[in-house]
Amino acid sequence: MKIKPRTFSDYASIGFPAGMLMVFFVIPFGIMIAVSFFQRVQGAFYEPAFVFDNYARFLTSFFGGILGFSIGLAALVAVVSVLLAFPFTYILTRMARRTQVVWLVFLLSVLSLSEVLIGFGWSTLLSRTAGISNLLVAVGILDKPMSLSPSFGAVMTGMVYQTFPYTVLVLFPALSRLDPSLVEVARTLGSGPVRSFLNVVVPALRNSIVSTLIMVFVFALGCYLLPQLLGKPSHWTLSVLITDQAIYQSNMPFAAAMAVFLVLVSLSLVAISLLYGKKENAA
Amino acid sequence: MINTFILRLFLGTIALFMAAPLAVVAGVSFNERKSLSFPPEGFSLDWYAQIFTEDSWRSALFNSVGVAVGASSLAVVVAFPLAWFLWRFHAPWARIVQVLGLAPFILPPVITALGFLSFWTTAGAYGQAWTVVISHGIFFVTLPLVTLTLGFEAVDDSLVEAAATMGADDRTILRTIILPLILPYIISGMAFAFVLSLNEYIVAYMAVGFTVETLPIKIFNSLRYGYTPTMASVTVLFVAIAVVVFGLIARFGDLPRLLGAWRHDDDS
Amino acid sequence: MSGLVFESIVKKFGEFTAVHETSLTIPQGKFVCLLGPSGCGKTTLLRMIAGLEAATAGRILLDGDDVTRIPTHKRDFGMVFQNLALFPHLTVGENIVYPLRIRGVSKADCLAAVKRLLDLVQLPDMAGRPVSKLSGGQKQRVAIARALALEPKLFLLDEPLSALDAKLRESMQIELKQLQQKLGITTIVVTHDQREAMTMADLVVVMSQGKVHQVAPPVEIYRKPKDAFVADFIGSTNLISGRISGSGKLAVAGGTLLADDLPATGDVTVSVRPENIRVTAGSGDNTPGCLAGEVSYIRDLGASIEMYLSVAGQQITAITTPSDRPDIAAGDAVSVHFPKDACVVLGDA
Amino acid sequence: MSGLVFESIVKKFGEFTAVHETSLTIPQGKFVCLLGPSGCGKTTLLRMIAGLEAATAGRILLDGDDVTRIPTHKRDFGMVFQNLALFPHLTVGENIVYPLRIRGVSKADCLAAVKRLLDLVQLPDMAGRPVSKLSGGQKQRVAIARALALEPKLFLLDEPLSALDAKLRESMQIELKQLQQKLGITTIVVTHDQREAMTMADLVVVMSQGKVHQVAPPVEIYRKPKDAFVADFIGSTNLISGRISGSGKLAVAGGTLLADDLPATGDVTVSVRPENIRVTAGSGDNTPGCLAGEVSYIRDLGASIEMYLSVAGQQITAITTPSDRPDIAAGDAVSVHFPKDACVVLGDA
Amino acid sequence: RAQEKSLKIGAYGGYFKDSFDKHIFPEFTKATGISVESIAQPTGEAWLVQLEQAARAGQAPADVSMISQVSMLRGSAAGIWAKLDPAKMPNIENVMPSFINKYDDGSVCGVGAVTWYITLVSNSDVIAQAPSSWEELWKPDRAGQLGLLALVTNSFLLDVTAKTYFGGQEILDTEEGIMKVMDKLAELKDNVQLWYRDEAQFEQALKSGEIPMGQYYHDVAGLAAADGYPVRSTFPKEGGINDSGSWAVSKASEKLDLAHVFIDFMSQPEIQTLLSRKVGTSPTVARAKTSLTDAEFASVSSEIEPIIPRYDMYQQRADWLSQKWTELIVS
Ligand SMILES: Nc1ncnc2c1ncn2[C@@H]1O[C@H](COP(=O)(O)OP(=O)(O)OP(=O)(O)O)[C@@H](O)[C@H]1O
Ligand SMILES: Nc1ncnc2c1ncn2[C@@H]1O[C@H](COP(=O)(O)OP(=O)(O)OP(=O)(O)O)[C@@H](O)[C@H]1O
Ligand SMILES: [Mg+2]
Ligand SMILES: [Mg+2]
Repeated sequence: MKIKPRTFSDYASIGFPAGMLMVFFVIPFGIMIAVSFFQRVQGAFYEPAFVFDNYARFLTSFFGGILGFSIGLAALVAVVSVLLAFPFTYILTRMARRTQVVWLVFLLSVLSLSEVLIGFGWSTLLSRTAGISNLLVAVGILDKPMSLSPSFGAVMTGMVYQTFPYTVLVLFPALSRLDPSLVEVARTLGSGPVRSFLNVVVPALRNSIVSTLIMVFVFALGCYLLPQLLGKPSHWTLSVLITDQAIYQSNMPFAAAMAVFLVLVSLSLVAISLLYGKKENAA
Repeated sequence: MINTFILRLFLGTIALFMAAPLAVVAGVSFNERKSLSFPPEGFSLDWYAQIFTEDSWRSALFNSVGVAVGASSLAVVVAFPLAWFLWRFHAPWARIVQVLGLAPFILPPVITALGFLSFWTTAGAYGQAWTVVISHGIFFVTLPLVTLTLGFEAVDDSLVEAAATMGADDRTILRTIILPLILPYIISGMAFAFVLSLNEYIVAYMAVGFTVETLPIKIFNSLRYGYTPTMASVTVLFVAIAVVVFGLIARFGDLPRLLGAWRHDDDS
Repeated sequence: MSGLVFESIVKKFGEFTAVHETSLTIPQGKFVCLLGPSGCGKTTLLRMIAGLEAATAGRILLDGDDVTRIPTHKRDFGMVFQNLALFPHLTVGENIVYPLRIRGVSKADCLAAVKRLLDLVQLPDMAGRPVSKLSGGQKQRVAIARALALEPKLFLLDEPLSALDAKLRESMQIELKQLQQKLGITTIVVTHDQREAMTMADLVVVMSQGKVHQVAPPVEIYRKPKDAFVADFIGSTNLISGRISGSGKLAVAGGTLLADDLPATGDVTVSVRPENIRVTAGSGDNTPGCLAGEVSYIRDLGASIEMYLSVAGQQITAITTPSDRPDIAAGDAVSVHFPKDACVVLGDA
Repeated sequence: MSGLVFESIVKKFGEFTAVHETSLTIPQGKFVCLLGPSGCGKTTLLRMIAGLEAATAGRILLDGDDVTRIPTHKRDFGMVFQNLALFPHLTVGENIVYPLRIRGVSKADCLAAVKRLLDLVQLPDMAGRPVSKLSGGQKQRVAIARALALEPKLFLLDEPLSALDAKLRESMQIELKQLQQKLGITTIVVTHDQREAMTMADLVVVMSQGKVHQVAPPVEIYRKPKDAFVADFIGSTNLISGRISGSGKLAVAGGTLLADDLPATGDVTVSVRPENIRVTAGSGDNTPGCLAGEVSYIRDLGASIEMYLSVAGQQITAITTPSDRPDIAAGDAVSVHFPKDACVVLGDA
Repeated sequence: RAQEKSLKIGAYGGYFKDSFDKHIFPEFTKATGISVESIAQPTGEAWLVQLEQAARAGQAPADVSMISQVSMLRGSAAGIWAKLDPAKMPNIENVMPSFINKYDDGSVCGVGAVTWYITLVSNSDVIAQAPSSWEELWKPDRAGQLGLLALVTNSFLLDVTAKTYFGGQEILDTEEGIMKVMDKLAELKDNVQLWYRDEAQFEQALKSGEIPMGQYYHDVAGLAAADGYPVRSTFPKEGGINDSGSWAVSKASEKLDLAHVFIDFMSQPEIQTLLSRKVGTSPTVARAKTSLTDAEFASVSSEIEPIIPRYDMYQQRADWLSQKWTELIVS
């Protein structure tokens, strides 16, 4: 029943959101892009100019390594989150409505836990003096308590913890709309529960899985607090360095250049996986 | 039948995993001394009292809630006409606006923050309390946009057409049919934006960090001079508020449905 | 000119023509069924009447006035949608007075209207119910009451009964018909169920692929289909090709048939309904109107018995009641009688 | 003991009993239709056979072996779901060999199986298509081919044709029946369409509200319904209450009827199909088996004519063909004849 | 109106600001009638970015701010500080000359507000013997036991290493020299368990003994010890790191006159004494001018000659240093 917009008032309804987004999103982001070409003034700030120095500085093996690490970390977080959340959400959607509601309220509430506190919570849980390793000692798995944070594992744990509820919430609609008879039919055809999960549910929802992976990936790429709170400097991501440059070094042009680069990289990864997904679909 | 033991183990592990940091934070909030020791030393509710008795925490709490209310309302106000337009009209170019609405969430938050910093200083409004409301409103517009788009899709076209045959024009239809039907989606989009705004740090910090101290900023500032259990108790309070808010939504609406499940019962 | 008139109406969706040029007159006060297979353009036609779809070309006149460009909400037509489209957030009563309420009718008048309309559809005391708590048939009636609240000039129904089960459906058909007779509103019902059309309509409009094939009262549609499509679509039929010999006789494979209204010469198709064909045991006399055949198989459906016959290489179906069943079995030779008034000569589709 | 046997099967969902204690034997190789109104437990019964639902009590035996506790995926039954449930991510061919592939059948054998099965369902050369590009009827056949890939011991279909339109449906019914006859697999089809059941089944199981009412071949179900529910549900019927007088006569309002198998005494209900009632003009002789009545109204449906009669205050419906139509109109006095073999005395429902 | 006699003053948010609000600003208002709107400013560097952005747009989020030395220099290079007139602030005579910041042309742009020390801290439960030298950080048995500041501009570890192993900070004059110092510094990397940015991140670990040693703020460590935690702060024999914050006025501020009054007020020895007592900072005026007792002085400072960071180096080589430093700790 869609019609072509005609009258002024038809257009007015999109005018407001479009205007808001232009003014308050496109312009600020445009400023950042402009700043990324400005001239850095050593020991001070920057001057308007049009130079590529900031991009040139970024193109070193050092930053390449960090970019690689950031992408790898974000990808790993996305994969682990989805690996955990997918079967979990599948089970969740098959539970009684009441149970679902309890879990959903719980997960939504975890969302309101601030990042600092997540970092603090996990650094405590992974610490030598008050952490989980003491429990492991108590049950005799470990000889003496050990410090598990900061470490790569701690960063992963914290980030997966943070992304897990989002992942569940993103997967939830697709999984709960999945036709249960697909699994039942697979069972009448001889697939056990695990097998039918793997070769029916997972492939049938491949597109949802890909888009969820992308979403978590993008989210994790922007994460700058947890790697600092739970990781060693070698686990810092590009977002941490961007924050550093912008805030501690007052080097906005360089920070902006790194950010533009990061956005480009994540957008192209997103585009590639979407293209790939499309192709698979068409085949 | 699925092996129920493995199933329970899996669910239990997830529950434990999700609850563990909450438990630490909650435990710490009961410390008797001003320290974030865990397990807690002694028991005291002072830190909860402090949220309300100490001016700076209380005002930070109110600031945060105020900003979150404003920002989530703004996000809805921006998202609603956009989602409505996309649903009502056939206009391919409007997709561009839709992508703009989805984009803020995709950028790294630092960049959004710096962009806003430059923007507000250039605009000469830097430091005004309302700028953070707009910044957050735009930053989180994606959430109501997504839920509202879902919601509009769920409105049966024939309801609108039926109303038209009975003499309702666009505006009347919007008021008497669409709004009541879409209300749950408005609420859930707003709730998401609200909760995220409540916890957002870097954008708020860059936009108005020095004039309006929101809770995350307050927590950060106190990070510099020693964790205080108040930040844990505030967090516990937040989580409790979230439980109540989402619990109410679940009680009066159909939460799974709002989150995207089809409604199986009650087919009309 | 009173009634609804289509003047060369065309509807295209992009390249695709959903309704080919159609002219049609529906007299005031009639009960009309739009009948046709799925996708033939019935809904599109109805939606154009309601103004929910803009005609690509042509005009629609109501009582002489051009209504083609009048927006839906100003037409004052009542419409019942296929899925009923009751407002889920309103109660039964609120649904019914929705059209009044948005026109600012006073509360008291609304209450009175609810009572009157609920009485009309025989659902008194239901005003306070949420619509989700109604049964299918009750919902149906609420939708009808709502569409009638404004005393519409035209009452449009899009497959209103398709969601109901057979028993309920039958009783609703009768109720709907009685209601229309009582109110005397021009009523147009879309259906793809020919039985439904036959039961309810004063006038049946048969469509296929965006074209109107025949407009006539139900019995005429059945007895005197205009072309092969109508003959085949309305009930089942046997289509037999023949040729008119010079002597005004109708020659078909295996013999000759008798029929009225024969054209002078040429190839024709004849439609004979299965229930009009009489079968007797034994190879017959081969007089005009009677052909020799063989039984292929017999299917006993309880209420009726279907006989599949092979007549001069052509498959012919005949139906009879259990009590009239001839004593035959598969393989038997039979005489197949085609009464003269049962043989309808068709035009081109 | 070859065949499928239900021993005192019960199924409860919480408090609600979906299937009451049921014992039933389905002989090997038969084509069985489960027939009943919506919500009567047909799907539940079928799902219990497939092991998708655990029985609350009782046993299910297949060829003498207890299969009650065997998980679905070890039963080797083929099942076609109401919504077909084709795997959207697989092509037609991949869908069909899914059960073989997960059993590690070699690629070459799979290819051969695809070819054989697609030939069987008359869809050659479709193996490479994505299932989203199939029409409704084609999807149907793919689902059937997939369920048959394993050469199942039992072939279960849950309303397989309900999504198809009338014409396609009719032809699929015939194909399904022929397929089953060719393969000789015990087949159980759920349906709520009695016409479908009558057309396809060797044996019809009529259910309502979780109980089995009658198990019999279709014609017997129609001619000799066991109780009022079956009589009314299968086709339409006239239910007449009567009382057996001492002399073995059946007294009803307005006269006496004749019937076989009369019990000694007591109140009974008699079912008479409308098409078995003969109506003649003029008030009759009032002999046993003939009652005096009056025409309420007459409905001409084209293929048949329905006569609504009032006989001693009771509404009676009779149907006849146009050729046998008596010369009567509403208000006329008529004689209504009830042939002896058309009067079926019913048991308690 | 009162508004005309009010001043927006930035102080580090949290404990610092709380103490100022409670003990210092009321004194100022009482003495001058100028009301204070105190502003919680974030870390010096982040605040600098905001001040700079605001100044570009002609705004002043705060009239007077407390700015760390590296940021002071950066701000002067960008010229965002208002020039101050010493004649209007007679009391700044009291402030030691090293705490007066000047533009290249000699005009004053910042006046020392407070100073503080970064020292060697340890958990006395875990480490029985108090360490006495920065060399302790390099000892192999300290593996995984250290918490150090993560930014080159606030840890000042280059200065510490130069003083401890290269006989003084002169080696930091050249890039080759700095690289040598960094190589030395790289040797202690294995000992570091935590590179922290936010003090509290380390404080908690120090108190619990999770990370028993590191560099930390002398005053805050003292507060923790006073609270009964097993924490001690030691001035190493090479000296504690002495860093300071200066009052500076944003060029965009329209209240330069009031700012002069404020800075003048804060430069009084009595106020500096008050700061030491109530806020825990070390005075920017000579000890002799204050009325601090020995014990009071010891709790905020030390007689051992401090390490004064090479601020000039941090400013002139800012980007190069931050790059090398990041490479040092990240790799
Ligand atoms: N909005 C549309 N855009 C393009 N094609 C359309 C649109 N609406 C209908 N059509 C096409 O027009 C034709 C007629 O559609 P219509 O809905 O009128 O059929 P119908 O006779 O009501 O069929 P049914 O009995 O299935 O409801 C169909 O082929 C349909 O695909
Ligand atoms: N999982 C379930 N939980 C509770 N009740 C159920 C469940 N499944 C079915 N029922 C109930 O059991 C009864 C029988 O359901 P079933 O699906 O077997 O009916 P059916 O005969 O297949 O009907 P239809 O023709 O509508 O498909 C219904 O009243 C239904 O509401
Ligand atoms: Mg239609
Ligand atoms: Mg069913």
